[in-house]
Amino acid sequence: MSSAPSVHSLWMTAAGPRDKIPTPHIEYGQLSPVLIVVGAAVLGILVEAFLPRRQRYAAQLFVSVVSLAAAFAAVIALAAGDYGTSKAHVAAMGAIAVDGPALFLQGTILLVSLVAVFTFAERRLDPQTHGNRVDSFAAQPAAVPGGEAEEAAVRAGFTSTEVFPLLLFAVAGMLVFPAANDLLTLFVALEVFSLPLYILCALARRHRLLSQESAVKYFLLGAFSSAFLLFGIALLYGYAGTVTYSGIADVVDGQVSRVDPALAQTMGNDALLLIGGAMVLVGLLFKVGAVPFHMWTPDVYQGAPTPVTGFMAAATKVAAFGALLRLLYVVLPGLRWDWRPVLWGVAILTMLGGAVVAITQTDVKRLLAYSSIAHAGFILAGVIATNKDGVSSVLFYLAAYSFVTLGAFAVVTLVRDAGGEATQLSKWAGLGRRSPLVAAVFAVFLLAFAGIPLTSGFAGKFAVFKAAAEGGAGPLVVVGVIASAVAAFFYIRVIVLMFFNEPKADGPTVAVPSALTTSAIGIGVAVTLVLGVAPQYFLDLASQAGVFVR
Amino acid sequence: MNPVNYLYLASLLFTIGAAGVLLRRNAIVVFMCVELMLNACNLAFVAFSRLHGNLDGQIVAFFTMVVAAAEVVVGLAIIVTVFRSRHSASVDDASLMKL
Amino acid sequence: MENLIGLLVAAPLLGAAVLLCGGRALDRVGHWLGTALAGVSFLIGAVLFADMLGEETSDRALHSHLFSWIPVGGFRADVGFQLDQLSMTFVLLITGVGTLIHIYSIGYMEHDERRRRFFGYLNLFLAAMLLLVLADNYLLLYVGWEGVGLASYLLIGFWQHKPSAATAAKKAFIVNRVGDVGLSIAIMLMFTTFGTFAFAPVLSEADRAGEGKLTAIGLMLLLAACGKSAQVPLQSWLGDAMEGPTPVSALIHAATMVTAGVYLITRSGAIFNAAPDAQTAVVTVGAVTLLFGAIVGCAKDDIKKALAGSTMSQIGYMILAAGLGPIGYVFAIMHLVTHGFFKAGLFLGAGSVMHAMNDEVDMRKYGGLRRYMPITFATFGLGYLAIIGFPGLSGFWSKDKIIEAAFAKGGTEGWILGAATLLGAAITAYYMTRVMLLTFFGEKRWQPAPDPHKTAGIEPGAEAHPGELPHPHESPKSMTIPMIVLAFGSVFAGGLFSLNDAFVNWLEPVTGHDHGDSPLSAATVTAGTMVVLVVGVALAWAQYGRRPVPVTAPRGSALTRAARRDLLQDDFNHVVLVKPGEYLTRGLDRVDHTLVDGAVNGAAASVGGLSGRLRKLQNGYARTYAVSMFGGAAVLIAATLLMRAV
Amino acid sequence: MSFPLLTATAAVPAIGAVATAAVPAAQRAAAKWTALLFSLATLVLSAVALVRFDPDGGQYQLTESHDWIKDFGVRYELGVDGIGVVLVALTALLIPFIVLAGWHDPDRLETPSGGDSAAGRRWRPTQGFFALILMVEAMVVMSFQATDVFLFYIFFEAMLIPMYFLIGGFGDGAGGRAEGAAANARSYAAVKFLLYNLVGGLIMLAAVVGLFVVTNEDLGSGTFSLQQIAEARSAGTLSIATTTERLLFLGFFFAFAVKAPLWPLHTWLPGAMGESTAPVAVLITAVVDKVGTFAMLRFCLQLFPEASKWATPVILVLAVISILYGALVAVAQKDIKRLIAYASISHFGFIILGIFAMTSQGQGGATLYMVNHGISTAALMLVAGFLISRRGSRLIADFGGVQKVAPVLAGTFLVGGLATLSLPGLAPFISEFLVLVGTFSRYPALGVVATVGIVLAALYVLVLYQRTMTGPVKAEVRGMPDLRVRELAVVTPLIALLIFLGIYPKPVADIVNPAVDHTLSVVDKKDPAPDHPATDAGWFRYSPKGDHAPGGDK
Repeated sequence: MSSAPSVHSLWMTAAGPRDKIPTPHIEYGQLSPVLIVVGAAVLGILVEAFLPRRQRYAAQLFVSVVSLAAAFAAVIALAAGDYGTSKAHVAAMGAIAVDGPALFLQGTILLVSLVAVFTFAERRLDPQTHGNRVDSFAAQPAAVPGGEAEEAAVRAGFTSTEVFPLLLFAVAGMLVFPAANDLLTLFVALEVFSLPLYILCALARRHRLLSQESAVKYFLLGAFSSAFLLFGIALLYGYAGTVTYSGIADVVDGQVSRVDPALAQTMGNDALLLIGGAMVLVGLLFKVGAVPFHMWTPDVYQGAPTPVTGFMAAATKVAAFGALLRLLYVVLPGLRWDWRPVLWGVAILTMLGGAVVAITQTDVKRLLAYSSIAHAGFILAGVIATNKDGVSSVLFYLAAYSFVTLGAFAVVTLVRDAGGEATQLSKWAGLGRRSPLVAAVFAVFLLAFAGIPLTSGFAGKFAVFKAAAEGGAGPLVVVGVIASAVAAFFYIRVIVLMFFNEPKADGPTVAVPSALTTSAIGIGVAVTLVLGVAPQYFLDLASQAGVFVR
Repeated sequence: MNPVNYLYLASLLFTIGAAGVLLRRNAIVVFMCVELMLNACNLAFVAFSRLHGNLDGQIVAFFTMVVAAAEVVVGLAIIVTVFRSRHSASVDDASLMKL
Repeated sequence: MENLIGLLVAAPLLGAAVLLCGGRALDRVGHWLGTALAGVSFLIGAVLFADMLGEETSDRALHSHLFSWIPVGGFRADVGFQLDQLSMTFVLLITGVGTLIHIYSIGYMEHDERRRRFFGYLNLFLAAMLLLVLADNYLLLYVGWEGVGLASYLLIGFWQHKPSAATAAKKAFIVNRVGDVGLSIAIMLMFTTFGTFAFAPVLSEADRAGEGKLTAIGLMLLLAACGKSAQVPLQSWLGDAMEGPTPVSALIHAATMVTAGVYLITRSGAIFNAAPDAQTAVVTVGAVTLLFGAIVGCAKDDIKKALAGSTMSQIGYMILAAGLGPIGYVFAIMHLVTHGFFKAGLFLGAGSVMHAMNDEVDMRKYGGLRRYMPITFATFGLGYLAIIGFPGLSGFWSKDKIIEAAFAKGGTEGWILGAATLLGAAITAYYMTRVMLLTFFGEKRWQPAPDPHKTAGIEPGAEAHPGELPHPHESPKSMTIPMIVLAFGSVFAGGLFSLNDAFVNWLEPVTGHDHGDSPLSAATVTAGTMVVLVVGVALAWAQYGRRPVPVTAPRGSALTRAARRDLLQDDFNHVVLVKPGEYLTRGLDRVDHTLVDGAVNGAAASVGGLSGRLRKLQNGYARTYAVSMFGGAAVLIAATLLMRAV
Repeated sequence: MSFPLLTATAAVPAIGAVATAAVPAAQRAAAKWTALLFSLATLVLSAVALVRFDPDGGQYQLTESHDWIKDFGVRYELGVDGIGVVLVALTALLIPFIVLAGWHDPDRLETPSGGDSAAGRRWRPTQGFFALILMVEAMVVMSFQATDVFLFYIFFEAMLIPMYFLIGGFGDGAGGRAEGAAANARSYAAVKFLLYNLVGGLIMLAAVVGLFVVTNEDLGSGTFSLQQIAEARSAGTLSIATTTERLLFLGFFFAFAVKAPLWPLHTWLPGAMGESTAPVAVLITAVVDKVGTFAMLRFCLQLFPEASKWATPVILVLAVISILYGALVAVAQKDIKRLIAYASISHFGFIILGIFAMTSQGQGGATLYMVNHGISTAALMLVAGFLISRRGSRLIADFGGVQKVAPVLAGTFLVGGLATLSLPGLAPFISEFLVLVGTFSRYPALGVVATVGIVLAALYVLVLYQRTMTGPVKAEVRGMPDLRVRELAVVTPLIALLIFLGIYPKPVADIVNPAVDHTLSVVDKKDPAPDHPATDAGWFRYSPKGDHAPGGDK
């Protein structure tokens, strides 16, 4: 990439005579994963528009599954074509990077979303209403909860199949997010996957007030954070005169002098750069749910429909950490000595904060929310390593963690009582007696969260700690193990509750799911154990994918 | 005049917006404050664009507007639903989930 | 010949194994089997003895190495036996008296349904005791040492349903354990000093080690001896040990086990010879104990306890003698043997009396029994004469020698020790006469048998008729014969040994002997002994022979009362050890719950509390969340700028 | 490559666990027999290993080595030295007895046929119980065989989970409390066990990571293989900075000290042993805890010799405290199992003392101690279990006069007790005495203090025996049946073994010694030489006084 100030991507052509405008050149093949998903999303909209209600569900399910699978295939193909390694480069005139991390994370996101689709489509758990199978989404989200309109919708057997296109849009955004190679693309991608998520949060069939509340909170705070992100972008732009990662990086490294001396002598120093970088960090840390930008997490996780929560918890983290990695490793490596100490603090706060507060939670979903915060802390430890191992270990951890999370939330959807999902921990007492299998599966996920050996959680934790230690963050590792010890306590508590406490008389029942959820959970368990026992292959994959293109 | 002043203005607007988010209860108003923050960013972009003498900033500003519009669509939809079910647009009323 | 040594131990061990593991099927023949095996090992002993007499004095010792036991680094312990004159003496004593007491027990335990196990234990004891005296190194000796402790534990507590018996057994074992600590430390010291703890190398090179080391070893060995031989300060268990069946008291707590300490010191002579301070300690312990035991013996009305006191005192004599070094070793052993005879005899007699008197043990409720049980009276009487050292009888020869040796120690030390031994002799004469008078002379003071539930099963042999006066009767042959045999021993053994110093010459190659320089001629000492003897007897006669004896003991002087309570030894232990111990254990238990455990739980609780407080921040208001974000952002920015500034 | 014997030894019980768990709910007996069979098969395999092991051969034998996780420098490396092979044998030996002794333990949890069928079908405590035991066996065996630190760590941690379920899931209803309260106490004990060990393990994890970093710096590629590290050390290519080494050592040692357990990290043990059923208690103290002491020998000393020596004084003092403290607190216990637990704490004190005395007697003794303590505690605890199951109570006060009604039970209990107080002639005496000698020869004062422990041991054992077995027969005890055939089958072999190893421990000692010598050479410590080495002068003959003055060496 040339480092001239007025360069770049498809949409940012320099002002000047018409003939200078270069014809944008886009490598459709290399963008195919994104394009497929977007296309499918649009198709989904059309389906909603034109197909009769009865057929939509099947059609949407088909479209989503096929498109996601296809996109995944495309990613594989790219990876096989060495786009992850030797042929890695920046596509779409500098907008999107096609390199190892991008492909690895896109692959992960696609698989996760594929599994998530299964949970979205599950229709066996809720008792049939008026002879219609129903899923976990409101019949008519616009209708007032408990109003006639809703009654009617339910009676008519409406279902909001719109969730599938929404999911696909979100996925599209997530695919771009970690691959974005300039700040604008980053911002757009962020919004593209955030907005559908806001809506999805509001669509729960049961506990609709909670659901809507979570949506509002998520939306407002999300918008707030993206404002920070955007302002940061503005400052960075002001500092470097460009929004492309490479361009900024060059300026940071001092290869290119800053454009405007006037600005220079006013600002005097790197204030713009530092403040800008910090604010962009804020935006991303919000998405990964790091303390103190985490407070939305528990409420949103609790209120959102559980399948959505699972999807968010898994996929959003992957995408956000991908973006964070790229930003720190590509744009700001020159600034390492400024942001590392700050992130140290954030990581420590996040690990301890998440673990400690989780101890006193009484709701499964909130518990998992806090555990996800703690895990964000562990991953940050890997990010801070700022070495090749750091990247690969984070990639591996993300892959491992996302499947465990998805599986765990899928199990949560199974445990139900009259009011829908029974998420109060107290109700889980004696689950191990009622249905040992489900309890055992959940126990496996919890143990993986706790990082017990022979589960993916352990391999991941070891990987990031190892990287951190190599990166000279030994103390962080110590804090990490302490936090894990604290965290272990509440995972154990749940296990105790399930196995050693007497079942309550009015305890919840475990719904028998259809093949969809079953397979989702099955995949979760499988990945957990495989990555735990034989992680080598995936570690290799991650370490091959560990290099960012610039 | 010193272009930096635009920057100061932008930051001022941004801060005002942020303060609004923190202080106002009405969801709509909060949301408007967010929009204000976004626009502060726009101002910054444009100012910088002028300084640097390239158009990137301005183009970003356009994108921002689009995104903001999209946010309005989604945001209003959500807020309105909540309003209908609760008959209140106060953010503080939506606090069933805590601890 | 060497191989026979192994058999010596193996025979009773086999008996023990068979009797203890074999089921009720063996109940009929168990006792015969046990007795037979004891006899076998006695025969083997005899054969070996004959063989040994055939050898030259210089190389009479036999040695048989069985197998390497514990080889770890420089630490090599073997299982090997050595049979020299010293061991041989013990072998004959143990197997001989042991066999007799087996026979006695056949009759004595006739009515006990657990007789088979009783004989099993007896055999176990024989095996352990033989191992103790035959071992060729200290560690193997230690095995026998604790083995006899175990046997004594089992036998004292044989009537376990009686809490007192169980407690006595436990007490005996634990007090012995204290002694064992001494033995183990002594062995460790030997290992660190000599790199080995086999008799031969250690003893032959003992004096090459520094005197300090040797003194330490000596003192530790002494501690061990005190435990096993009930010497002050570890004497307290012996009295209670009388809870056991009488044959046990006779065999273990009079004739053999309690003398193990003497064996240990004599065997380790080379060490003590080179450690004068240790020797001083030994003689002191001996002197104190011989008086202590004697005094206790005077005050007891329980016939067995009185005899126990006497045992303690007599062993005091032996220890004292052993402490004198080469002057005394031989006589210590000699007295040990003779004492074995007459004390065993006395106990068996006591047992026979109790057998006749519905297990009444209080001598004040005996009286005038000589007419009813002549044999018992005769044998007991001979034993009595022997122990007080009536001229010509065993006790006379051995004790007299010890007193001489004590004087021969020379210097003030010699005078003090001599005086102590003489005094002891006087008291011995007194209390033994007392026992004699109370039991066999005077008028009948028999009381109706106490109602059974008190004595329930104390001696199942006794068919007690509540409310009836006892009908004393002579005991069955199986019991009288051993008593007679032992009586012979008590009468003639001493004389035999002293015949042209037979015993001295016999042991000298092992223990060495030297005459020391007595300030007094042998004649003088003997005369003195006679005098104190007469005084003692006369006193006792004046007190118990002339006037009738009250059935209930008079309050008595402070000393008497103290002596009845074993000179307050138990009270002392209770105050100094038991109570504080209880407080300590209970306290530690509480500490374990509150402090050690509490610390951990406290930490956990505090984390929980913190969690609870942090949790409150999550108050559900979106604006609060926004604040935290905003604040966080501010801090983040500030920090970044700060990083650059510094 | 030859038949992977060690892998098989670990795999068989693992497979057995799966098989047992797979047995349908109806056939409980089948599950029990399956478990027993597999445990016996393991025993056979371990016996083969014991035979194939050549004491004079290389340090690690029957080795297997494969790549596992290259990125972590982790290899699947198995191998046993004398210590490892013996402990594997011990484990394999004890498990069948544990299974046999626990034959009826899970029955009380079986839902009565009246219970709702669906739950009844899925809830299979019997299968679970025995499957978990086998799982633990597999993991313990693995951790004894692993010569790769990481591999060891994995199983060291993983074994907590099945143990945790065993403790929390299956108690004897003998606490004298309502079932609810009992359940709470159980899960409290289980959680405590898990958290203590998990925290220890996590701290160790930090150290493991550290080890990787260190090796990675010096060797280019991080490794956990003991051999490689040892070679690198000797070649001088690997040199760990003193502070680093000490920190790493502490990280490792902490985990092992929790597992062992060493005062003051012991408080999880009494709860765990008290609340769990007797066989599980045996599993904890006789098998699982041995991994801790074993790991001190293999990892702490061999990876961090310098740091080990640096820490020795403190550890020795703690060990001695454990000895006395455990014994004293044991005396005050009212609950049979808790008493035995505290006794075990005292014994572990001896083991650790022996290990860190760094003499061949000390370490050899410590290793023998691990074996003997395993057997003796098993004997004592299992008999205690039989006793408790008869009376339905663990409280000492509820017994009395048992000896009269159940003499065999009492007899075996006494033998177990005597072994516990290490009576000469029984196996534990040898190990205990070796440990004491080993300690004494280097630290006389500590040796003496520790020796006091043998008195206390006598105290708590005999007090226990007296209160339960002797005295007048309690009403509730009347009609208590004596040991049954199954129970005799459990106890007799153990007692026989105790006696045999007490009389002829040489075979074991010969296997262990070379390994111990190697460890000592790693920490380069030599046994202190005697002051006046005495040559065996054939026969002692008294030579009259005066030939040589006392203390002739002066």
